[in-house]
Amino acid sequence: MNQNLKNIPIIEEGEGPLIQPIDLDGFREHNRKKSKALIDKTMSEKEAIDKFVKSGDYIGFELYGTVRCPMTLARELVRSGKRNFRIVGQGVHELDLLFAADMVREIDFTYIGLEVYGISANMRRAVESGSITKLVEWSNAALTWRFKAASMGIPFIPTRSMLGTDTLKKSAAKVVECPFTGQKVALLPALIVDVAFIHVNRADKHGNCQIDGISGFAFEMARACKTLIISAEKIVDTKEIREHPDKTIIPYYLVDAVVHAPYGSWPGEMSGMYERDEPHYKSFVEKQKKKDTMDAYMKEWVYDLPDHKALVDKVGKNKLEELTIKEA
Amino acid sequence: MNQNLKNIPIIEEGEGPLIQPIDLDGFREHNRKKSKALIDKTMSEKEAIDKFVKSGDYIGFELYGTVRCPMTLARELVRSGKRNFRIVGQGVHELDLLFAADMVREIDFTYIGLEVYGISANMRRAVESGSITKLVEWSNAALTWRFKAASMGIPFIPTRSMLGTDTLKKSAAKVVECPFTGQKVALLPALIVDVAFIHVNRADKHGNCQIDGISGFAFEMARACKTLIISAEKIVDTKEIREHPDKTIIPYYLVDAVVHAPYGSWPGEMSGMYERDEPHYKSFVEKQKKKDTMDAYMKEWVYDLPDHKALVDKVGKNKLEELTIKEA
Amino acid sequence: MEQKYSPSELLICLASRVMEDGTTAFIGTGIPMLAASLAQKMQAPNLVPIFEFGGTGAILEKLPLAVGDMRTYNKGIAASGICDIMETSQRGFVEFGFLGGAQIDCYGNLNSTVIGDHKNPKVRLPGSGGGNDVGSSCWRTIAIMIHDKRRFVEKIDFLTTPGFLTGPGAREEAGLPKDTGPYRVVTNLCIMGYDDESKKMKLLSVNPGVTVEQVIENTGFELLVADEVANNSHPTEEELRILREEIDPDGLYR
Amino acid sequence: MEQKYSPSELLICLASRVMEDGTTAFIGTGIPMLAASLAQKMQAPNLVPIFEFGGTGAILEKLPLAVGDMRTYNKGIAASGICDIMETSQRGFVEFGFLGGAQIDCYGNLNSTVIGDHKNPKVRLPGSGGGNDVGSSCWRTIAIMIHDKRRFVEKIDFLTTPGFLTGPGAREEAGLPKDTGPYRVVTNLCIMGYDDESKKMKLLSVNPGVTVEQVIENTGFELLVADEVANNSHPTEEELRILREEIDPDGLYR
Repeated sequence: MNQNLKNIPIIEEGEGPLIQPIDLDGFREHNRKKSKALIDKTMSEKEAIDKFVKSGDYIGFELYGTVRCPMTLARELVRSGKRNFRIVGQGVHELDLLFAADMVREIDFTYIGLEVYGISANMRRAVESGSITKLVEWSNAALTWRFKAASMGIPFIPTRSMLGTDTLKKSAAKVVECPFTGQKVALLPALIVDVAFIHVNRADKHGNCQIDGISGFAFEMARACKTLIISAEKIVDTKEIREHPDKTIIPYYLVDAVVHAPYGSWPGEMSGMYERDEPHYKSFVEKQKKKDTMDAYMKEWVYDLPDHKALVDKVGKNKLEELTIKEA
Repeated sequence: MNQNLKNIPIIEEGEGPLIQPIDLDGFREHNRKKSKALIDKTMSEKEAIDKFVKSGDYIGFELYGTVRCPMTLARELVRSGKRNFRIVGQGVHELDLLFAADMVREIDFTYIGLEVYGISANMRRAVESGSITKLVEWSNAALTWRFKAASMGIPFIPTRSMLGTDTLKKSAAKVVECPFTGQKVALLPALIVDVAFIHVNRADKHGNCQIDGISGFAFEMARACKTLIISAEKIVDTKEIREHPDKTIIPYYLVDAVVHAPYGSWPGEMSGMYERDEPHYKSFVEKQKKKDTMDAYMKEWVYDLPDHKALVDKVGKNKLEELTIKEA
Repeated sequence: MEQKYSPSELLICLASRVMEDGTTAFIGTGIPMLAASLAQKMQAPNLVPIFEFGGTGAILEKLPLAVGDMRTYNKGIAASGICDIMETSQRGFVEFGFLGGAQIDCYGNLNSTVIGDHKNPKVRLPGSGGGNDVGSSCWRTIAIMIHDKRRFVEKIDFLTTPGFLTGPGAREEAGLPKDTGPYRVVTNLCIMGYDDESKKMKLLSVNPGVTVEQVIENTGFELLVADEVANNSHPTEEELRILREEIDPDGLYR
Repeated sequence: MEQKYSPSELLICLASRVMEDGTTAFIGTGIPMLAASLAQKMQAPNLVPIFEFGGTGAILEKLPLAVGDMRTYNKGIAASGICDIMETSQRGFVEFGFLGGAQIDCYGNLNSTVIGDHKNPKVRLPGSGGGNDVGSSCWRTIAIMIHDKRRFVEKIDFLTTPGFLTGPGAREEAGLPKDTGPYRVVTNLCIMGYDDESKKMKLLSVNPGVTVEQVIENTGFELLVADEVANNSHPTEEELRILREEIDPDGLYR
């Protein structure tokens, strides 16, 4: 053993709490118990939410904005009445619904907004009213690297982001001097979510998933969660998966439930399949600005619809076909 | 700022030297200067080696064993007469040739061998004779995670591998107490190689690459090197790349040279394209056991052949067609 | 013969002209998307747009509406994920990065997190998103802002995204990558850069019809002024035609 | 009516029988590949073979010759890369791992690095490869060894891959994941496990025709012996038929 051992100085510590504690050995134990058999995991949104989500869970949605959103799972979650969730605040449209339903208590926050359409009024009402009790800041990459650390089975990952800023001060990162280079780096603690929701282009009944186009942080989040609920535009035969194993981004053993959800990202878009429903989204943007109109939106588009089929019927076949991308 | 700052104890330090120093800012500066324009980078093996490799460089080959090997680049490197390389000892067939030509001086070692055919006699002769001056031990994952750290632009990455072993003692890793969990982890220093060689199924002239089947550590090594030389079974039009951007594993701006090398992995295999030349490999296995027969092999299969075309002619069209996988 | 144009169109053209051919640029939602698209069709056909959720090297034929949408990798070079993109930037591959915010100070530090106290905010803003990462690891960042005293302030309420922090040497001292930092601020009034020595914001050129005094009046901190303040030219007919006919035919940004 | 069989065939059958259906197993080159293939065709049709360079869930119709070859993801569930696989194991998803080495001690620690001194080796061995990783992060590891005193030694020359290190609690103390470690040692003479309390190797069952004394004679350290030592059965006709006709028709491992 080297005799010149020294300590690594911790130069700064973010004030933010670790909303979700890190327990790598507990995560390993959980993963060990997950079934490795090729069983049928298809079920409805309601069955998946009933079975796998409980109030107070730390939950995460992928991807971003209105792109490849597991909206049918988000709506069912709202209808379930479960609440007091801790969440990753990573800018997904799903959160607008959760805020409107007052289901969120603690947030690891990076960006919550409507992109080109501005600030999320639902988020503002939730945060400014004090109904959010813990709010910890991160950069977008930092949050994703926290998933990456969990996905690697390690307790933290270094970064050169966030240094020198209030973003770091209000995070739970720690700044240390690198024992190899002497330079300062921020250490990001691993983030293991209780339940993750990911929408994909194709899955088989066991949960083997393929995604077209950008993969966002699906790879990382799928490997950084204890329970993974997949919704998929298409359910394909496992043979199709086995023909192109290099297209599998999420292998079945990570997955707990597979929900068949055609147009599942509506009103958002799905790579290569359909475009965003811009008129609907614009009307949402207007309605979300005030609580009463947002409540009416929630009633009309979430609470009054028993399931995704009812929503598809309400949106209408013509509208959905109009959004569908025609093969070139 | 938190007032309870403490130090992170370093519990153990590997005795091994850092064969390749970590300079993240120098790496950034180098990457900034690489051309981002879509220029034609196709050239011969000889041009690529002449232009981009110098004696003493730290070099790395991907993938493993006899799978997807940039053999035409390895043979040209031997013929170039450049030497005193520092290498990643990650079990690729290319190294047998480099050892036989006495071109290696320092090794970050994880596995060098012939898999089911046993120990590499070339490696044994090099190490046991003392011609290797520095030899540092790592696990296979540890070495790849060192690439991953470099590919992320960070100075180190933690792992739970290597703990408690002599592998760690003879590495350059450091064991610390995690400031989030209190558990011990090993920190692996980033590894930035000077020149990396990767063989792919398809590339365009700019260097955009696609790989079929397993990707080994191509993603990581392509992002953890200063210079990247690609050999490709097929050169395709950039239009084909742009039609499926989600298949690009190595984007062009990482790449310095693109070499068209059909059957470039021979005598190894290429996913979906051709099988290993088992009779040739078996004869190599026999010949490598003794120095004189190995020298004769090198003369016949490397030195006496001016380029890859000569090798293809020598192997013979019939043999190569026999190895080629027929479309189902 | 100059055409009429909107303030947004001017901002887009000014931002577009800053971009150099054969470089990489981190593109955020809104004006940077139009600016990058315009640059590709003008002086920078080899501009490589990079979007944080995975799109690299798209041909920006249709205007993306979001940083993750299909247009961000339309005929692209690669479509990967956020980690790959952010790590590519952390490794030093991304030259330009666009930023925005509710407040900016003289060192180019940006606030997009909160107005008022963090715990009891007056206005909760959307947060860092990729902003902090872009500001940390891109070589040169370009802020696009509406120019007024509430936005250009002595002290920002929250330092979301690093500019030069507290001044010369502060970025390196904090551990941020060497030689990185703010490069330009493009506003509806002017273009500013930073003084090499003091790292403080400095007026470089004013927009058509804008005076130096107007810029100073609308800036809440002491603004340095270049010895010779240039005049930014109007959007050209060609720029406006491309913007209106090709990039934004629906007039979302008119 | 027992058939004749080779020592390799016996080893393959014994190793195969250890594997459980519906579990994951890290497969290395050689005997583990045949054992996994045999297990898939016998008691463990849902065995999920995992290969370190990226193959997951292959149907092992043809015998792979290397841990990266096309057969390691033949009709597989996924073909990714080494990081994904090693991280999957580090996250606790891999139940079984196969190991080998030149030396093993009573705690199941393995040497595959060097015989003699590290700096001036008598024999330089191939090195850890994925061995150390498998030994660190799989839940249960199975060593496959030729049984003799030069290999089963009091003190190994180099601790490449962790077994129980220095005994009870040592793995956890070193930071290795909780509840992991050596499970079985399968040799040409017997199958051994480990004593729950002392974590020392313990003889569980002997191969056909082998006595407990023979095992002890060929072991260089004090071997614990189970109260009741079972007898391993011969390879069955079915096992041999599958091995010879389906898995290894060329007789590479006869």
